Amino acid sequence: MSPFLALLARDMRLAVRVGGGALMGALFYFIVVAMMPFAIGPDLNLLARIGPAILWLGALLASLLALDRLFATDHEDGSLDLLMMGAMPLELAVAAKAIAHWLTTAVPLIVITPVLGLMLNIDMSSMGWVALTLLAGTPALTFIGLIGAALAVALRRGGLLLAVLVLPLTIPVLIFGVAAANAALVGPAPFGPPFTILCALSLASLVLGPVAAAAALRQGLE
Amino acid sequence: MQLRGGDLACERGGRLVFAGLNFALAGGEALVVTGRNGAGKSSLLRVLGGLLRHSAGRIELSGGADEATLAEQSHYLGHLDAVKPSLSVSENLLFWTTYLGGPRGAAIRPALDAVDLAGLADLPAAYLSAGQKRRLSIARLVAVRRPVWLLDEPTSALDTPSQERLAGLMRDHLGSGGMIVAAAHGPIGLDGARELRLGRPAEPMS
Amino acid sequence: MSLGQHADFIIASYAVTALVVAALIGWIAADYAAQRRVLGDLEQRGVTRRSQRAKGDTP
Amino acid sequence: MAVIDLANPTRFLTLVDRVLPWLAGVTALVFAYGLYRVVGAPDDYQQGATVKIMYLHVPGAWLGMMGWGVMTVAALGTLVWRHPLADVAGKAAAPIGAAFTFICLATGMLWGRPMWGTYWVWDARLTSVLVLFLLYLGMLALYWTADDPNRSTRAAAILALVGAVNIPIIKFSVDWWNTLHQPASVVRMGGAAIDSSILVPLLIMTLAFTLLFFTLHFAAMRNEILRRRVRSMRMMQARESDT
Repeated sequence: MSPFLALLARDMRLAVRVGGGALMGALFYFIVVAMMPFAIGPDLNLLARIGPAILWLGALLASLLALDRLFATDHEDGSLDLLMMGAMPLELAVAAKAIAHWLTTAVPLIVITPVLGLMLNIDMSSMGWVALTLLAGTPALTFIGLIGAALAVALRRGGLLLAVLVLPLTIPVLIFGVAAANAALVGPAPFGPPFTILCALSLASLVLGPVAAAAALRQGLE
Repeated sequence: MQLRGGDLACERGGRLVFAGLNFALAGGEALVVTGRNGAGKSSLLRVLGGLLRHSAGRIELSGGADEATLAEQSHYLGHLDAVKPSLSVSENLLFWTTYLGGPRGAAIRPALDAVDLAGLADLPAAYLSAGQKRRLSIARLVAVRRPVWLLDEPTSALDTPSQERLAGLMRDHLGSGGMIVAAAHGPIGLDGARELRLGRPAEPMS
Repeated sequence: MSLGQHADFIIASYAVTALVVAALIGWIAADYAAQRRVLGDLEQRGVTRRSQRAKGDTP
Repeated sequence: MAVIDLANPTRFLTLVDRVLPWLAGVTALVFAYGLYRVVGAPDDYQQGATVKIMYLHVPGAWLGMMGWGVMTVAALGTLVWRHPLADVAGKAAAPIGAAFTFICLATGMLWGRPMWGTYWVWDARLTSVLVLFLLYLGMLALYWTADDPNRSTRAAAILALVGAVNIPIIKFSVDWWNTLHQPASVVRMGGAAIDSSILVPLLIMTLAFTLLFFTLHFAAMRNEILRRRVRSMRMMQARESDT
């Protein structure tokens, strides 16, 4: 097994073992979305209209808050030092951790989206499209959040700092994600253009995120 | 194979930790770094391991694998054990062996035997005592062959038999041409090791 | 028995319930087997609990 | 005294080993009879055959609430009487209660589609069950993230008590919130008095599900005791290897 796959497998295993954070993101997402109608009111027509926005905001918050501990645990037990001394570039190690995090946090979140869609009265037949926008957009959230997680470790601060640093950077993802989801649900704008831009954002952050995060971790060496 | 540090200086948070440090180490030799608390023993090891930048001077490793950096040819044993409690003893070791580029599974068993943890291979690491975690961390040095060992107070948390076993491992490593740089307060069981004494830097930063 | 025009929903309800109950039973049975296996393994290695050594039966 | 005997986990294990097959057998028999009565039960004049979903939905709701009740009693047992089996009982009840709450929600949605024309309506009763489900998920998350059972039991016991105090407040708030927004056209479930031809099968099914709950709860408690035994033996193993 290559070092990349070994790290990916280790992080996924840690996430699903006792004490790991897998499903916690999906749980947070479920609760946030289920809370919205209490604030907005149970008007099904209104919920259907703003449903994609609620789902996307929930996914955004869940993705970012779950990232808080991504490097912190490895930093606290000394693993991060050893991760830096491998023959594999740190950028790849960081990417492996991010992919493992995406697979254990974002994928369950996408899987439960159709159920939440029912509760928000979103049309069943277009639910698949909304889930597809999340599938295309959440990698961007994870990889942008990665930078914040690395900065938080470098600065030795966690928690809300991560969200404050990263949330503004995710605005484009939110704009095009909700636009694509709305286009799929109600139209009249075509689904293609916003969805393509969403995919482009994900691909760009897939490259940019690990590079910036690795740089932040190296800067934080002390 | 030779490791040489010339005129090394290190600065942390605006404070000069050490400066003007010179040493040279050949294969089969050990260097014991001593000095009082805060003299920069740990910092020196982290500088050598590429985990901390040095503010001046140079570090050269000659005669090793050409394309690999010093960090990639070093084992670092710090104060923290890098052991994940929810993974079993062998899973922990297997991960670091694979990640640090060691041979496949075959090296796991002998390495655990070397630190006397073979009987606990399937136990989740959460159950290990501090000394056992330390030994699991040491097993990594045995499982993956790297020429330079950077050991930061390696005997801490170890009982006397384990300290003797570690001394044996270090002698084997030196015998096969490896190098050891160890920070220590007391004797670590290596005869004929050279000593590098860290004192207060000559003059404060202006 | 006729289930009327909404037969699908009735069948789906019973199917979901059966599935959840089966999953619960399966999980508990698998958990039991796993714990028994680990316990047997540990006993084979000669690991004892304090209580067994003290000849009492309070763990 | 019987209570003191049961306080001993080893004796409790022997008891479970002896009782569990009988309990499982009785549960299966009551289920068979209950399902037979359900098949024979008449349709509702208003809801037609979909009333058959009620035989799952109502027991689900009941056991979801009873599960939290079991956890509350267990929490008192942990915090007040320090009964050694109490936290085992509380931990074992959480996933089972959550599963029955899920059954209530899922069947409610499948019932709602033909009745309301949509799978989900923010109806006061369904919404309260949803909140209960969220509380259960929080409880499971608490057990899941704490690797040390000694620390998680007290935290879980406190959460169970806080939940028990809060559930009536939540129920009241949700009712109030719902009447504030109540759309006029929603057909409400249940309502009028139920005919005995429907009520009797419902009671039998509720009994069957309750027996199922206790069968599963006993088995899960046994697993939990074994898990703790494994834990203490592993600690011994780690300690003994050094001597």
